[in-house]
Amino acid sequence: MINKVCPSVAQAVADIPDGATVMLGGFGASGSPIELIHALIDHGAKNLTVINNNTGNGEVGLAALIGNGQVRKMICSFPRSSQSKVFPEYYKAGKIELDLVPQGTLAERIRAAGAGIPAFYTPTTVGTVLAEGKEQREFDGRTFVLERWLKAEYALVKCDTADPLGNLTYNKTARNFSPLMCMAATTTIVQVGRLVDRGGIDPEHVVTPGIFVNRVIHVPEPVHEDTLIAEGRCYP
Amino acid sequence: MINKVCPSVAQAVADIPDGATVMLGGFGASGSPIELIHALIDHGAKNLTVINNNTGNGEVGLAALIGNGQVRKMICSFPRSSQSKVFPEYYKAGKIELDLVPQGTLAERIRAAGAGIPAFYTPTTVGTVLAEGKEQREFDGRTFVLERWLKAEYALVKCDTADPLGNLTYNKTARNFSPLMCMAATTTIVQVGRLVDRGGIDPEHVVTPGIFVNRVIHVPEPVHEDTLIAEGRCYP
Amino acid sequence: MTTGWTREQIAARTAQDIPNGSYVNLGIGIPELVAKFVPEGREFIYHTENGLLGMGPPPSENERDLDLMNAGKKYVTAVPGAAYFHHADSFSMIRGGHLDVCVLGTMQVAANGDIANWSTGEPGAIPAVGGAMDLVQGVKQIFVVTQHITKTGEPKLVERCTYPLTGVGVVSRVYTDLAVIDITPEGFRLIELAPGVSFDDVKNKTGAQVLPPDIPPTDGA
Amino acid sequence: MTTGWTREQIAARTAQDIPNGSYVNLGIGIPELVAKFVPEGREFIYHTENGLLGMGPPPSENERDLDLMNAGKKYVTAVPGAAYFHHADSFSMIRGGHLDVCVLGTMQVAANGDIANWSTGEPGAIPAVGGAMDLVQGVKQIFVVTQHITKTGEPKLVERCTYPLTGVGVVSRVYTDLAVIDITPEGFRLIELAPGVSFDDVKNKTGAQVLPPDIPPTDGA
Repeated sequence: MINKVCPSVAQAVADIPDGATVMLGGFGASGSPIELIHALIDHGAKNLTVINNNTGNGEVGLAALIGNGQVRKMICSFPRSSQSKVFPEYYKAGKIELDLVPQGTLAERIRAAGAGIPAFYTPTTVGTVLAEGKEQREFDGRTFVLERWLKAEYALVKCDTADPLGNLTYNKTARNFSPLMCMAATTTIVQVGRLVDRGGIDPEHVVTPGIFVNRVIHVPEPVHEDTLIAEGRCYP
Repeated sequence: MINKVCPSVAQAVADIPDGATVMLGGFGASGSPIELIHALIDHGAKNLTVINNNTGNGEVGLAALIGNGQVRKMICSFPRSSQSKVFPEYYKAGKIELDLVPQGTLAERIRAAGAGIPAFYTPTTVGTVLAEGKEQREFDGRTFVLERWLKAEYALVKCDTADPLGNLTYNKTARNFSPLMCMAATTTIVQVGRLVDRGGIDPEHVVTPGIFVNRVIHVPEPVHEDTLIAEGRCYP
Repeated sequence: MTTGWTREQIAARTAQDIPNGSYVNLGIGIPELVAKFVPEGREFIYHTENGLLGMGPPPSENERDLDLMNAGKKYVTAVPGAAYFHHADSFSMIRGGHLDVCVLGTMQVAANGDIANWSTGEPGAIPAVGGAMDLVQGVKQIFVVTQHITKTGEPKLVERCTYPLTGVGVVSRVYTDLAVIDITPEGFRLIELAPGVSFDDVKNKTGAQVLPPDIPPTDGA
Repeated sequence: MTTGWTREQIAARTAQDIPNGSYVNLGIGIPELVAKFVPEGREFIYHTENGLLGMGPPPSENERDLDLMNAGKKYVTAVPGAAYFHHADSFSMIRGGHLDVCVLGTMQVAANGDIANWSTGEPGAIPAVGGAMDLVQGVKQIFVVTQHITKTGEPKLVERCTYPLTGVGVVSRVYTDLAVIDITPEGFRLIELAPGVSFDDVKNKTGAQVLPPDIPPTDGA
């Protein structure tokens, strides 16, 4: 019987090497795989390229990963927020690179990687500084920009319900980039609040089919980034 | 209150003009919107370009639409089947055009139309006659073919459950191309077996959000193409 | 004497131009207020790019779900008939032209419909674009709501944007504290004046020519 | 004297080479039989391109659902832990390299890994490609199962395909009634002989050079 359940977040991230490209699910605090990110901090892999919509908040999760000096480069759409202090500090000190990608292009590039589409054209950024240096082309009288797929070695994702085959569902807007990242990474590692038996998820309701998932870790009562920040916590 | 429910299949298809491009959901018999197709036969629009994975079976549904002389051109991946007699007859007599598109490329082109992606690269067909005349390009050392989005004026689709906003769910493998076609057509017309009130579909389980749907018609006990064929029926 | 519209009144005036049944994306700031002024007999369905169609008003403290937020990272609710989806589907709605109206704030909007609302372009500033460039390219109608001038008195409606652009020629109409102004092939054209505002007030505070309305406006005095 | 493997035995031999936990797509014909011969202690998950992962065996008459079919349009079942999805997601699994093994029948397979299994290229014939070209480009390993020769005695394993290609250089391994043969950079290479079949039998019935195994095979006599 296939069983992708992995006993701990520590074991799940143990093979992530220095220099890896890692996608982190979540949009701001919603859907952020805090326990997996903290395990990655404990693990200590360095020179990471991290793909996430944002750059973390407070001093937990992604912000803590950056604050621990493990991230060489961020690929994201919105590296600013009222509670984001670590990234701006690193960025202004020249200690971290930033590759800014519009949110829809970021999502589509990740989806393209999962779907075997090496490149596609999009109207987004045409006529702006973010299109500079990019190949442009007209279709049906309108100009579009060529964008490449965006792959990663690892994706760390949080879901709501999973079965041992790696079929996943999400909670509300915590879904966001996670299903796309599951498709786009060589190794997809998922933390799940509710682990059910096979057949415990209606096949009609599966959002991420198990084929896109490699490791499932049961984290029954995950902390929420917003809660940690409200409590003024920092990690480690 | 927004209410997309339309009283009859006849009214729903009444504005489809001659020469329209019409997507029909379904993969073989599964998911074929038989009542809507039969209404289109009654309506009589001619010179249609029809997009479907196949070309119909027996003498009902899509096969009957072709047999009624309404279809100028088929865009499909698999125009053969053991029970397909009408299309082969028309094709061999030179009475219908065929644009053959590999199944995955067909799906992706339809999805691209819905997603505002005018063109994308795919490895499918490289080195085959179906790539002849198409632009090719290397990415990361591998050759890919450029494919364009595929739009339609109308999509006729069958779903399992719908609400008055046009949120949809499907039944098993009857889902197939339908969610993509809902995205890709200017006007999407959906027949539904089970029409529920707003809130009757869990927001987590919606497959096609209502933004992609224009008209919903309640067809409480839809006939199934396979049943009609087993009974030797023909339409009209 | 110039009086003009309050923030709420700008939002209310904007809402008047949104047809019943529209799918609408609201930006942060004044745009968010539009949802409070839906004209009677109309219903709008709100999209938030982080994966929800059918966004409802902010929750009370005890109905708050930490996993239910909008693109501005504020807690929201979902109305009956809502749907959740992932980011690629969400931006398919945007890029694919399925949304009817997007209401955005701005730093500058130009007479040719260009908009600049994502970056001051200052060296050292951290650029952050989010979904703005997707929205302006994809949504059928882009409405801009803004104060007519900056806090330091500079016009925000200009001949050409000086800040880095978000999109080129994408804006349909501009709603300010002073007026409603269309973007036309000939440039800015006045549609309506706020109460107590004269056409001269508007012209004086706009950094480009403003054409008179095709139909003469009623004087706002 | 040539005896060789039956259709079932070809399928069973193919199944031996599929690792536990593989995601597998089975073509129509002999490939379908592979599902009957999963080696003990292994589990494969079957994908069908019309939108199901976790395809189960055919249903009994009374558990049949007209909306649950496979890509060959035969009624099937879904196993516990299955998932339904639309065609773009289904072909993302294929094109994106997420499936481990695809087992396909063929008309011809060439020593360079080319496969021709969708069209005879005859004028007047109705071409039909389905998902074959996506599968051969996208799935990690393409296994071909076929009779070694046609009903009229022509070799199906050839130097270069004469029928229109489905894909170029995509096949990993070929399973026939006579042998298991790898596609290598040097061309066909024998891996294993069926019972009662000699290497000369195989060579005589193959339309291209067949190299001896790296490790000498046990004689199939």
